[in-house]
Order: sequence, then structure tokens, then C-alpha cells
Amino acid sequence: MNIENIKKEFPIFSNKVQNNDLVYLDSANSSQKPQIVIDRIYDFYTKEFSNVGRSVHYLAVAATNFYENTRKSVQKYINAEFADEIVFTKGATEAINLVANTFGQKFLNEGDDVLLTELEHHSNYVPWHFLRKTKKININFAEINDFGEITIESIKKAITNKTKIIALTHLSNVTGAILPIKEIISLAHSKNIPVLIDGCQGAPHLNLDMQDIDCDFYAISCHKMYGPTGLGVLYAKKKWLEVLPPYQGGGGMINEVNKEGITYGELPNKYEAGTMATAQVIAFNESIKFLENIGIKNIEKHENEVIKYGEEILRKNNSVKLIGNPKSRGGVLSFNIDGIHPHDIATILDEDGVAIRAGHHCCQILHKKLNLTASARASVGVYNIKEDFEKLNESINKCKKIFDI
Amino acid sequence: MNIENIKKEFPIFSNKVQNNDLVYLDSANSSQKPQIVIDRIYDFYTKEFSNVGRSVHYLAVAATNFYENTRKSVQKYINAEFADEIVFTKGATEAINLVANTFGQKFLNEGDDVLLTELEHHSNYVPWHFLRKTKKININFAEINDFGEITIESIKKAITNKTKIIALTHLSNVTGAILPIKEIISLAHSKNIPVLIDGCQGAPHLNLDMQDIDCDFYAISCHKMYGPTGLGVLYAKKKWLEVLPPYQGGGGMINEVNKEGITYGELPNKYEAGTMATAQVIAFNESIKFLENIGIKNIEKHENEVIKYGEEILRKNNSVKLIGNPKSRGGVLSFNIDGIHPHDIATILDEDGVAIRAGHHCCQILHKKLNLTASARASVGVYNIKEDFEKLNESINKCKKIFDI
Amino acid sequence: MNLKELYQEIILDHGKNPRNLRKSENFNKDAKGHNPLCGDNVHIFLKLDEKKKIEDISFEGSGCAISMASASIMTELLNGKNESQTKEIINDFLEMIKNKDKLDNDNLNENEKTKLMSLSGVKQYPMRVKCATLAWHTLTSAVNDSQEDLNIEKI
Amino acid sequence: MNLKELYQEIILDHGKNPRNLRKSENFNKDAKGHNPLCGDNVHIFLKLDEKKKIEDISFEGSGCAISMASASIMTELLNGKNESQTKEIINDFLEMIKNKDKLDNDNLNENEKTKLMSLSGVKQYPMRVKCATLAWHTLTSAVNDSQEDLNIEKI
Ligand SMILES: Cc1ncc(COP(=O)(O)O)c(C=O)c1O
Ligand SMILES: Cc1ncc(COP(=O)(O)O)c(C=O)c1O
Repeated sequence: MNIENIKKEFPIFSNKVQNNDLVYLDSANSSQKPQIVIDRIYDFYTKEFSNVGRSVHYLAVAATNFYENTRKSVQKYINAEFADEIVFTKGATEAINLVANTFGQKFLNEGDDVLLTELEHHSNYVPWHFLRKTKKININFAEINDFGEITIESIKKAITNKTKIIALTHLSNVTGAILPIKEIISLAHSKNIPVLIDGCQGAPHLNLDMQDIDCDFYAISCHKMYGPTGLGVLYAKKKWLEVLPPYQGGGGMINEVNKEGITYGELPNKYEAGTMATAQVIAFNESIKFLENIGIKNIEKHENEVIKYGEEILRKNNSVKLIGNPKSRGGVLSFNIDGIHPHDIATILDEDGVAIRAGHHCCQILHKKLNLTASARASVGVYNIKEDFEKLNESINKCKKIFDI
Repeated sequence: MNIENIKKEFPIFSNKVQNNDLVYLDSANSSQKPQIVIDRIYDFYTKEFSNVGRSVHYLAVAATNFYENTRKSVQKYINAEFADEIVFTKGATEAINLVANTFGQKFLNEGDDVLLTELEHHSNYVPWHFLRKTKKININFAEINDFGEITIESIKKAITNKTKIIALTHLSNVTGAILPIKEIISLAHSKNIPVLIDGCQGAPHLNLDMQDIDCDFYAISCHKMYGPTGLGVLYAKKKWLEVLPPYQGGGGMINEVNKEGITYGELPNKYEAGTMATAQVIAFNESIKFLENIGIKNIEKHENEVIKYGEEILRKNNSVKLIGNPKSRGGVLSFNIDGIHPHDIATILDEDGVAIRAGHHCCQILHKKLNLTASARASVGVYNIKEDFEKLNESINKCKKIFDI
Repeated sequence: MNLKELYQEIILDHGKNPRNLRKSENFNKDAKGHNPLCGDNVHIFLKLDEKKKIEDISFEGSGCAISMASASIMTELLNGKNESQTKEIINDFLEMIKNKDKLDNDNLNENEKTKLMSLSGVKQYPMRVKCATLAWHTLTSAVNDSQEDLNIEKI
Repeated sequence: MNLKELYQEIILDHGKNPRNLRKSENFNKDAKGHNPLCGDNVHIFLKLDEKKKIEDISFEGSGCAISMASASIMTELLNGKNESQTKEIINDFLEMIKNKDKLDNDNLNENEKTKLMSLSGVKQYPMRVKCATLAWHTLTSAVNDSQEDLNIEKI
């Protein structure tokens, strides 16, 4: 597979958007979908549809097998020890809520500390904030350095003897910093503190090996990983899933039910209440295959080249100020232009078919720390090429012209 | 639109399943999907994909509009007063969990009663059971009568002066009984008790008018309603959504965030944390259009004819014992055959392409009450025809032959 | 869409050099507005006389060209207007942004109308409508003594 | 798939008239199993002598033809078997149900093997495999003194 030809597998790029070629630089928000993933959804609904896990008729049996095959593929792809450690959720946000809620119920008490970082997405803060209210816990934030990174030292400084769990991102969706999670996890474990990794931005770009990283929880957003919307994955070590209480209650997650009480089903059913996102899970198997076929190492290399090129171009463009300068950067470049608000930039870029995101990217804490309210963000996927950043740069120049900068 | 031709709009029926024509009698589990719904998903992913609500570029704006259009369509379809009263969830199970969790947090205290019925699906019991543990509340069950119905009298008898909420199904997914929810709600409201309706089985078959029914909460499962998997709808009166706490925390549901605290976004954002099931919501608009084009009254009439015909045939088949004999029946027929376990029936029927469900249908309390562990269930959708029940009956006779009954 | 229409000279001017970007002395009404999408804030200050005529109107905050220009133009036009005039202008503006091509308002002269109309290009940019209306909705809640800070998503 | 193979005479016979459907007197080991999918239960009773040989084995419960026949045949074949024989037969059975066509086991005679093989048709019905294995897994937890009631979904 030729990495330069990958773009052809994404049907969206063969259509014009408002008479322009689409320069899609918003993959950190959500990635485009390859044809095979879309086809799988189509075929499943047209020829094979059934609910899973409940009926014993042919379609139901087949669908159940497809569904469980995805679980096995994910297990293999992220090198989890057991397939039961893969829980399907509606998104990474739900995955983090699941952990915060159940871990909080069982293990957090008044006065306990939860450690986050200043880089965290609201999805990895608000669920913990809830516990501040219900459980009277405290939340601490490890601080970023001048490069927009979180270092092991900053974590060390922020750990207290009351820290009960650390939750942090694998890759910042604003500064692009890749965090030294393996060292952080090893440090945390030496103090018996479990670690949740918000892998939303890590999973689409980096090689994942749960047993090597040794994290306790890892949250994945499938729609950012060339998969369908409405689906996430929570990886959790079996030892946690076994002792934590269930999250949502409903059909499929029970063992036996009577008027007085309930016993819960075994893993992973215990955490998959109600009818799941069947078609999405089944189609996500194709996303995994897509990633495997190219090879994540190749994707990483390609994306690094593209983003490095983009970084160079933007650094040369005066009045463009990059946010963060991490030593290891994932596929994210955020910036501001003096005198032009990010929303105005995004609107003007859009006119040329250049799709970026403007705003706080659900990271208000980081933006406040940097004395910003918003920023513009270009982020890449496997289908981006260097020319995309040339077009971005041209459009930025157009902004500057309009605003007379 | 000719109701007899509806089946042609569902591509699954133009394919053979194991060399048989598919006789799909498992719609209470999940319905098949019309071509337009499948096409909408396909088109959205191939030509229009973007995340919603966040970016300001063209694709994002268009997707956000499509997404919000579905909200308006649902509002109109169920005659809710405000579009903000429509919250998208990952399924009916999540919708009920959302209510139980947030209502429980805010309004339930030790010793309070929650009233359910013996007909409830596990999804409308387990979430309340959680509160038994965390809040020390009690759960009461209104009892069924000999016809497998819940009457207003049975509710009257079960209400206590500590009943703080009533949660019950619109249409039993086992006995097929349609509950007198309007009377029940009016009774409950006269005592200031809010009512949640589990509308999973009601929504695909019955005319919905929230303002007429006047329920406080109504939970819908889109995949049972000719829509995609991984999507549900919670209708909730604005007055409740305004006072209840948020359920999940994450991106999109906040107003302002800093290290010390968070203010939440306005309705309906407050209840839609994280990236939602974008493609599914957008496609669900087509399911609503599909239902509107035929007209729910026509669907009801057609399904009633089919199910009546099925009931007649099965009643004539000795050794078939129907479960429940409700005066008003929705599209569900459950039965047992003396001497043959439902799982054996389902396996044998499957050989002829007849897809039914066997088991407790997530209603163990009802089955225990009826001294059963399991039952066989045939349920219909708009695409079923009388011949389907003739085929079912033939296959049942084959079961009897194999088991020498 | 038409970028030129959106970023007219007048918008760019008011965006860069917003008028009345200050805090009124002795203001007797105020309200805060916030756009959760971009994090932008606006704080409107009003000094009303006994007859509820606007003696002074000003704002603080930061935001995109559209939102700054909108707040700036709004404060310019409303200075000296009485209560009913203010309400009419707010309504007419919001109507125009939503769906009208013209502005029918007897309370504004042609020059003022032209200024206000310069914001109408935003209609074609649904995600930016909130930028243009934030200051106006915030003003409404200041006038109405709304307790809560205004969250633009509400509207 | 082949329905005739699944519902052989011998299965139907044991399904309808299960052997050892009772509670062993003076049993010294037992375990309960449950299939959450259909709600079926099985309760296995064992009376072992000092050398852990099975003196009596029986079961209570209800279920489909496959699960009843499986429990019935299991109890018939295991009566009188010692500990290692029991474990071998359990393993071989579970292997056969999963992926083998044949049963290699020196502890059973040809007649017994044929009986057990009658359950192998279930392989082609993945959702029914649990029906065939419930009694066997439950037996394993009885033998192992497992504390918890067995939930078939676990396996
Ligand atoms: C009456 C009833 N309630 C709740 C549910 C749960 O719905 P879902 O699985 O789509 O969340 C179902 C469907 O299984 C049902 O029939
Ligand atoms: C770092 C990070 N965490 C969490 C999320 C939330 O993921 P989702 O919206 O898919 O639940 C995102 C994406 O928006 C993200 O970038």
C-alpha cells in the first residue's frame, strides 16, 4: 500500500466541497472514513442486520460473531491481555465517565486527590469534577512547561500522598505534545496509583501496546480512528473491571434478576447494558484492518513528515504564533495570528476549502493558562499531504490581507 | 404508498438467508432498516462527513444543521413542546439510566418508593435497582392481571404516599399489552408523581403525542424504529431537564470551565456530552420521514391485522400456549409449546428462515411471575404480512413433529 | 457565500477599533454573556436615567471581528435611545440576522441602518450568527435584570 | 446446518426423559449453573467416596432439549468414574464441542462415546453451545469447590 495513495480510499476527497478541493485539517476533531468502513455499514444493514447476543436465529448468530470479532481485533491491535478487557462505549467521553463514576463510587472518599494535567480535554475533567461534588474529592493539575508539555517532573511535583488516581492525555489535542505516559505510569504504579490514559488523540496516531504501557485504563474514540461515530472503546485491566461496580443498568448486563435483587453478568457484558452500537462495532473492525494494512509505524512516519513540513511553513509566516513547541509532537498544530480571532481565520480559510477548527478545543484550562480564549488548530490524518499545509499557508496569507496585517 | 409494498423498501428481504426467504418476526428486538436510512448513512460518510457543533467550516456547519434538523423532526413527530426537550442518547437503556441517575441524585432519599410494574424490561429496572443500593430507596411492582395487563387499579393499589416516581412500559415486549398510560399519568400527576414511560415498544407502533400523554419522560430506542443502532432518544419535559443535574460530563455540555469549577451548557447540550452519534442522528431523520410518509395510523392498522391473524392461527394450533391475552395488543405474540423449550423452537424455526426470539426477553420478573423461565416471541414490523404467520405456524408444526407432540 | 460581504470595511474597522470598549461610570445595569463554543466573553454596562433612557452604554470583552464589531455598532446606535426604541431596535436586529434582508425601523436614520445592515452578511454563516448576536442578547438580559449570566447557547 | 444431527433420537430421548434428574442423597459436593440468555438453571449434586470416585451424580433444573440431554448423558457416563477420569472426560467433551470431530478417550466404551458424540451437532449452532456445556462447566465448579454460583457467560 502506497501511503501517497491512501487519500483515494477516502471517498470524501473525490467530491468538491463548495467548488473547492477539500483540504481537511480537522482530524483531531473527527477523521474521515475509508470506503471499506462505509461499505461494511452498508452491507451489514442491507444484507445481514440483526441485533446481537439475544436471539438464536441465523442473522443474530452471525451478527454476534461479527461483533465479538471486532472485540478480538481491538484486543490484538492494542495488545490487551484479554478480549474481556475491551468494553464498547458510545465514545471516549463515556469511557472516561464510566471509569470516573465507578472508580469514584468504589475507591474515592472525601479528601482524596485526583491528579489531572493542564492539558486535559473537558471530557477528562468534567467527569472528575462531578466527584468533587458528590464525594468531596480534590482535583490537582500537573502544570505544563513552556513548550506545552507535561514532564515526569511536573507529575512528580503534583502527586500527593492522597492521590488515588491519575488521569491524563496521551497526546495533547492543542499543543500536540506526546506525553511520557510509560514513565508516568511506572512512577504512579510505584506509588500504587492507577492511571487512566485519555487516548483519543493517541490511538489514531501512535502504536498502542497496553501490556507494554501498562496503564490501568485507556479511552479511545473510534470516530477519530477512521471508524463510525457513536462508538468508543474502554480498555481496562481485568482486575479493575472485576471489582468495579457496573455503570449503566439494563438488558444484557445481568446474570439473574428478581424483585429483591440482581446479580450482574460476567465481563465484558457487565459493562455493556442495553442494545449496543451493533453496526458501528462491526464496521470498526474494518477501521482496525485499514490501520493494520498500512501499519501504524508507517502512518506515524508519514504524519510526522507532513506535520513537520507544516510546522516549518507556519514558523516562517510571521504573525503566525504556534502554541507549544513539544519535542515530540503528534499530528496537531495550533496557532494564533496577532490581530485576527481564530473564528475569523476559520471562516476565511473555509472559503478556500481549508477546514480547520477554531475555539478552545474543549481545553479552556489550557487556554486560560496561556492567556488565550481561543486558538486555530490544524490537525492531520493519514490522508493529509504536504500540499495541504501549503494551501493552509496561502489561505492564512489571505486572512492577513483581509485584516490588513 | 401501498402498505403491502413496504417490504420492498427493506433491502434485507431481497436477499436469501441460508437459501430461505427471510420471515423476520424479531422486530421487537430490533427492526430492519429501509433503504433510505441506509443510503443516508452512506451519503453522509462519503460526501458530507464532519463532526458537529464544534468547527465553523462548511462540512461542520452542514452536519450541525442536519443534526439539529433531526431534533426538530423528532420534536414534531412526538409532538413535544420544545426541541430542547429532545436529548439524543446511545439507546433507550441509556435514556432510562440518565433519568434514574439524575432524578435519583436530586429527588430520591432513603425510604422513598419507586413504582415499576411486573412487565418491565431489565432496562427499566436495573437503573432503579442501583438507587436501592446508593440511596436506600424501595422498589414496588404493580402487579399484572390474568391477561398480562397492567390496569389503572393495579397502579392505584401500588402507589404509596412515598412514591416519588413511576416508571413503566408503554407496550409490553412479552405480553404485547398496551398500557393505559394516559390514565396512569393523570392519576400520578394528581398525586404530584412524575412518570417515565419506557417507549421502546410503543414508539415504533403507536401514535406519539407527548403533550397529550403528558408524561414527564419518554425513552425511545431508534434501532427498533427503523433507525440506526447506537441511538436513542430521551424526551423529557423542559422543567425537568432544567433542574436535574447533568449525567455525563465532557466536551460540548459545558458553559465555562476553570480549575475550580464548571458551569454547564444550556439545553439540550447539557445532556449531550462528548461527540455524539452524528451519522446515526442524521440518518434517523430518514426513519422519521419513512414513518411519516406511511402514517403511523396506517402502520398500526396494518400491524394489528397481521398480529390478529397470527393470534388466530396460533390459538387454533393446540399445544401452543399464548402468553397474555390483552384487550389491546401491540405487535407482540409470545408463546410456549408444552414439551418443547423455546430455544429448541427458535433453532428449528430458524432452519426454515423464520426468525423469532427465545428466552426471557430481559423480563425475568414477568417470567418468574408466570412460572416460566423462557418463552418464544414473534413480533412484527411494518414489513410483516399475514403469510409470515402461516410460515411460522408450519414451522411450529415441524417442531411438534420432531418432538413427537 | 460571500466573504467580502461578511468582512466589510465597516466590520473590520469596528472590529479593530471598537467604540465604547470601556466600563461606564456609575452604570446601573449590566450583564455578562459567554459563547461556550469559542470561550469569548462580553460584559455590557448601561447607565439609564429615571425614564429608562440610555444615558451611556459600553462593553468590555474580547472576541472575533464579528462579535466586537457587533457590540461596537450596537453601543454606538443605542446611546440616547429610550426603552421602547431600544427594544424595537434589538428585535429588528435579531430578526434581520435570522431571516430578513431589510431593516424596517423608524428609530434609526439611513446612516445608522447601513451600519447595522453591515452585519447582515453573517446570515450565510450559521455558526457565526452567535458571534453577531451575543452582545445583543446580553444587552437584553441587562435590560431585563436577568439574574444569571447569559449563556449564548441558550438562545 | 443439519437439524437432524442436532435433534437426534438419543438427544430427544434424554431431553424428554432425563436420567438422574433428582438430588443425590448425602451428596458432598454441589454447584449451580445459570444461563442468563434464557434463564435456565442447573444444579449438580455429587457424592464422592474418600478416593474422590463418583459414587453418585445427579442434577436438578430445567432447560432446552440440548441442555437436559447433555446433563442427563453426562451424569450417566460419569457415574463410577474416578477423579482423573472425570476430568479427562470433561475436557474431551468440551474440546469436542468446540472444534473436534472425534472423541479420543480411553475412559469410555464405544457405546458411551456414541452417546456423547450425539451432542457434537451443536458445534454448528454457536448460540446453542452454551446449552450443551452448562452442566459440564457447573460440574467443574462443583469438583473444584468453586464458591460462586456458576454463570455460564463467564466461560
Ligand atoms: C420494553 C423495552 N425496554 C427497554 C429496552 C432496551 O432498549 P435498548 O436495548 O435499545 O436500549 C427494550 C429492548 O430491548 C424493550 O423492549
Ligand atoms: C484529548 C481528547 N479527549 C477526549 C475527547 C472526547 O472524545 P469524544 O468526543 O469522542 O467522546 C477528545 C475529542 O474531542 C479529545 O481530543
